Amino acid sequence: MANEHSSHYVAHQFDDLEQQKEAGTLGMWTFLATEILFFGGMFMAYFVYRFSYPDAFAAASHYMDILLGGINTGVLLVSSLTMALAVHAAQEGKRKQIILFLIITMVFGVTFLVIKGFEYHHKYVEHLVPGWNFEYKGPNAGKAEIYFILYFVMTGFHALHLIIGIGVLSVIAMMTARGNFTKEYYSPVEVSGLYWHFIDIVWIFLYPLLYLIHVHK
Amino acid sequence: MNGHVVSRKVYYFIFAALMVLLILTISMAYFDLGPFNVIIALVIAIIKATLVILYFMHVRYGSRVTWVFVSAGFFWLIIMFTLTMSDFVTRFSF
Amino acid sequence: MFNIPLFPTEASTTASRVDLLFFALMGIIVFFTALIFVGVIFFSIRYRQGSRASRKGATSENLKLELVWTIIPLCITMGIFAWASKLYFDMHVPPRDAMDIYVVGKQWMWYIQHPEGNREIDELHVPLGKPVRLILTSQDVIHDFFIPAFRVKQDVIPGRYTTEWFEATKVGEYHLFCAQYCGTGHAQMVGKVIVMQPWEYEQWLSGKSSTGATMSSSGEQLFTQFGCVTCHKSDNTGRGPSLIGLFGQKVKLQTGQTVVADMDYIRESILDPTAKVVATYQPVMPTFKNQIDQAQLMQLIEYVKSLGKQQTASKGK
Amino acid sequence: MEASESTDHVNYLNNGYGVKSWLLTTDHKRIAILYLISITIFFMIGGFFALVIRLTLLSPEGTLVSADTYNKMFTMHGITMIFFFLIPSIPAVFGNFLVPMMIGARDLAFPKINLLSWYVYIVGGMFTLTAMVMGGVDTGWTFYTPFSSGYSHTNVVPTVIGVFILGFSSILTGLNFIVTIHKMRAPGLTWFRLPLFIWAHYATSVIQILGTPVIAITLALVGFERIAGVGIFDPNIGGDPILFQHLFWFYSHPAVYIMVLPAMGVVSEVVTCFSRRKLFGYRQMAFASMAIAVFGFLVWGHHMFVSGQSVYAGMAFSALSFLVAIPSAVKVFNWTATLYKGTIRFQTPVLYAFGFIGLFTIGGLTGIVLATLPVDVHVHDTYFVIAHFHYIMVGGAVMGYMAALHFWWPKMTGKLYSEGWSKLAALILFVGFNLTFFPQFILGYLGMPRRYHIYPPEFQVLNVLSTAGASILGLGYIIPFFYLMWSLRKGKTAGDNPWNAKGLEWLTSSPPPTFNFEKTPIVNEEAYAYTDGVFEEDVAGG
Ligand code: HEA
Ligand code: HEA
Ligand code: HEC
Ligand code: CUA
Ligand SMILES: [Cu+2]
Repeated sequence: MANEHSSHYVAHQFDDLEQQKEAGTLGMWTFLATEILFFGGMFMAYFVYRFSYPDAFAAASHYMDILLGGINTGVLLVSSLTMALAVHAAQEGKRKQIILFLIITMVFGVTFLVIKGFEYHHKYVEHLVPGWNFEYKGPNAGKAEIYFILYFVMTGFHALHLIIGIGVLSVIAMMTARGNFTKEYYSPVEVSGLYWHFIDIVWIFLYPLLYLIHVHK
Repeated sequence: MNGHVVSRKVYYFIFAALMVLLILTISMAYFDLGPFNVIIALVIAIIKATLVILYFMHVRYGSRVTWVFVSAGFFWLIIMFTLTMSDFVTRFSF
Repeated sequence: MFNIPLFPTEASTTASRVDLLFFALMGIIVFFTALIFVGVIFFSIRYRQGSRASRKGATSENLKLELVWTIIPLCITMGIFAWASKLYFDMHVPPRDAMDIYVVGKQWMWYIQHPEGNREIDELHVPLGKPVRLILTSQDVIHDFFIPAFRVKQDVIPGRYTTEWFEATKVGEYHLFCAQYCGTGHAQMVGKVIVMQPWEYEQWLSGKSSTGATMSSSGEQLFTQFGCVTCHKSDNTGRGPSLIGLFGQKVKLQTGQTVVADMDYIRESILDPTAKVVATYQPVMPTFKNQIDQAQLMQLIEYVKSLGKQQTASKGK
Repeated sequence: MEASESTDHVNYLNNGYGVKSWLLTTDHKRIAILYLISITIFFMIGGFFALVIRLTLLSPEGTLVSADTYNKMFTMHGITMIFFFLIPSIPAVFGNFLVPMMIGARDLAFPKINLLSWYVYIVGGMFTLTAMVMGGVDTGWTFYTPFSSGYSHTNVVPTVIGVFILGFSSILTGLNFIVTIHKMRAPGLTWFRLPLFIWAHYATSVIQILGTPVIAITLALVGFERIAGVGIFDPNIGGDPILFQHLFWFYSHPAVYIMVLPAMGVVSEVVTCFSRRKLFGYRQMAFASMAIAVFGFLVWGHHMFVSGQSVYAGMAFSALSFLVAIPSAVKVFNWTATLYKGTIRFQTPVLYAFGFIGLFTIGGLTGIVLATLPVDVHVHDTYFVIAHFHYIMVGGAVMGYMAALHFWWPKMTGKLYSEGWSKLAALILFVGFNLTFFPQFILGYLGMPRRYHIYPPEFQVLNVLSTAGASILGLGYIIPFFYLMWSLRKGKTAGDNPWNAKGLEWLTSSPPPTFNFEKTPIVNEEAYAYTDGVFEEDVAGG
């Protein structure tokens, strides 16, 4: 019977756990569609200016540290793996494993932010922060400035998402520790996993577009 | 019913593929392929993103609705890109 | 006293073409609006509650009908589209013999220069029956050069040149409006367009607003004043390329690409010289961004243009 | 007869009275009421600005307010009316109230997020109101760069922060609707049995989800540009102000369909109910809603025909704009056809619905004029555009909102309002509206630019007419306020289904109980299955 809730996890508006779980997952996918378009606006600007000023963008991107960026890409990919493993553990109802993998994931997330912090610091030292201390030596200073604005805005919003992601995961880890999840009910773990993977995907695009422009030159 | 349980091996395999692609995209950037540099970089990025979406995010085992929602986001992105670029690539002066 | 205008004057060759299209559209609007209004009113009276009109045979599905009222509007609009596109295109391609007049918009006035050297503010004198191309740019925000009687309008953008052309067909004074919101004085950024007989126009050119120096000669003066001549020597011995014959030609760049030396290119070369560096030259030209204002820039361009006309074929890039 | 406060059943209204029981509620119906109150306040603020605008335009010298004040007036009028009134109007009030009920659910999928979105709305509203109180903004609701980012001396930053925040309220509402409609329909309620109101809200939500984030990031970039002093739209360093316009209109054109689609949904409900007829072409109507939502994203460049965008892009956008008109045409024709052989009762909601159909047609067809490239070159940024969109937004969407308010008021409050007064108000609104905005079409073609507080004297007569109309219009909006308030205290008890309408929301009591239905309804018929003697075949057949 619809109104009889099959367990205390089911919120009043749902008929059963399955409906609740499906609603949660679909809600997250809907939200991610929104996020795609949010970052999409910045990518749009990026493509327009890269199309208009290819040389300035190539020259400016040579100030990027390919190695650090590459390491960071690896770091995020690993964190995605461990996130997937955390969900896997949740499916099997292994509470300790969930917490372990969540913590590893967060550690990698923090690692990413630390490395990013070093990169930002470098840019600051090299006087490449637009609106703060921007002094660009090469030709096309204005257009390079656009590149750096985009760089900071895009990676900045990405980092902000990562910070939120770490916050969400720590709440999930706490809930896991409190025993809120079981083999049957773990949809918050899964849903926050989706969010985490999305952050990873954004970086998968940011890395080649911002760091790897005509490296050969 | 629970979500589809994927064997851990699949995750490790996908992860390995992602790392290979990462190395590939970095090394390709050192060759001068003219306009193909961007195209290759984007294609590799799209492959990587697709792997993450299909396997890590379980879309491969998801319902049709999930597929539609995932595609919708990217489809709208393409609308934005193509129509905006249609302005910037055809700005000739008469 | 109550003389209410209902329709604007037609004072350019474009105006009548635009109006014709507008009337066609009005016909469509009136037809469909009448159709819907009559339909709604007639049905709701005839089939009001309690009326004895027969309701036999009512259906709520009729695919044929749906197709009809999908396809008919589609055909109508596509017809309009074809007609409109042709006209829009013509409105953007000035005739070859059009004379150029330069316009700078700034908060909140229009600064206008004629190639003959006459300058005016918030007024534009043009001859009757001669195509005129306006070259527009802005010193600050986006403005818009709107002459209702000519049915022309074009945004005036900082950092770029846009153009707008018309051929006046009626002597008189017409409104000039800034149609893009640009701040406090937006509504005061208005003026007059004065259409004169060609001989009157000639007279006006040599009249009191004349400065004696044409735009290109002012440009030449600036060319010396800013030291351009030290590098751009006519015999190609300076550090920079000779500018003779440059305008309208293809230029080969260091990167291997070629670009056409149009106004936007000259402008960029002066304000941001390192953006497009000419092949075989060093990027040593300094930027003149903070020294030259928009009006002077136009004079320089007019000068470079005049060099282009001097001996177009002599330069083999 | 004094109708006493009916206490015979526990409903969402009398289920707790304290302030807390309202401000912490997760009941979609109470949240709808919270929205109703908030958007009414914003409508009054926006209407106040409109009155100042119209009074200033009485004389060509515009002596009432200074240039700067006038610029702030139309900017804040546009911002409040669009972002804080019309976009949330039907979805956040009636969508919130009705979507769960129409599909037989107990609540939306995420009730807490629903409450959160109201708070987000309020926080966004507070930022914008603060900006207004501190001295206002003068960029126009379109925030065009580089004026907004570098030249305006007003409170642009708090305003864009306000609109940025507000965007998330809109996104969350859309998200909630989408998930709810997908996952929480009652047994038997298949997609093609859904009322068109639901289809309309689904289509609207798609736009909110996919469009709103773009304006959020765009306005964030403008905010950064102002704070940091440099930005990617800055022409001084090679930035392109036209890119801003692309990003802005990528959202803001589809946003006009956020405003009109829900109103179309309302009209479908009302027209069927008061003509006792199944909707003509149900499937085409449903597809048309979705088509508008998708094609609506392909046409934004029609706001930029004279902006310096490429000529070819202009042509593409023009062709696509004509295409998007086709599904709207299908809708108008189907409503009209629904009346054919119906049994029409003239009650207030249907009067507003007819008003919608007529005025939307005029507004939409003048949209066709604007989509016609060379004509738009002439009328762009003149009063012709102002008239076009007020015809659709005030004549169309606000009429739709009024129709909804009068149709579901008995359901929401359990009370009936005065038919006489409400018909009078509808008539006054219709007359006042046309008097206000019709002269503006003429003004526009004559060439009077918008956003002008002074104008050449020959335009005065038409402007005076318009202002006269606006005062009648203002009166028309004040009357409903009074009789609706009156109905709360003294109105007759409505009964569960005063209009004898179909639809699940009419099956439950008025006002509905907290979880909407005693028992989850089971649906076994199509939408709008009105059978009272209209369909001779139906009666004969069964
Ligand atoms: C709810 C709001 C709303 C809606 C629904 C629309 C709907 C449409 N709008 Fe409008 N529009 C605005 C709100 C809206 N608009 C606003 C706010 C602005 C100004 C913004 C600013 O600058 O501040 C604007 C500006 C605007 C412009 C830019 C003008 C300019 O600045 O120069 C254009 C140009 O193409 C346009 C076109 C259209 C079209 C083609 C439709 C179509 O969707 C209309 C479709 C409807 C019909 C066509 C009517 C019904 C059909 C029939 C009865 C059948 C017969 C039909 C045919 C033969 C085609 N609109
Ligand atoms: C939903 C959208 C919406 C709505 C409902 C309205 C409603 C009205 N609008 Fe507006 N309008 C816009 C959206 C809207 N407008 C937009 C987007 C712009 C463009 C802005 C820009 O250029 O940036 C615009 C611009 C605009 C202009 C052009 C200004 C200019 O360009 O210079 C004019 C001029 O007549 C105008 C008039 C009106 C009038 C008379 C109403 C009337 O319908 C209003 C009637 C309502 C009332 C009169 C309120 C009733 C209530 C009271 C009277 C109570 C007041 C009480 C207290 C304060 C306690 N509007
Ligand atoms: C220090 C020397 C120097 C001065 C002073 C200088 N230029 Fe140049 N200019 C160059 C060089 C070198 C180039 C070619 C390399 C490049 O494109 O930057 C050039 C290129 C140009 C071009 C593009 C020419 C082509 O063939 O495509 C134009 C136009 C131009 N200059 C105009 C001017 C004007 C106008 C001034 C004065 C306001 C000026 N220059 C002052 C050195 C100079
Ligand atoms: Cu200049 Cu408006
Ligand atoms: Cu539009």
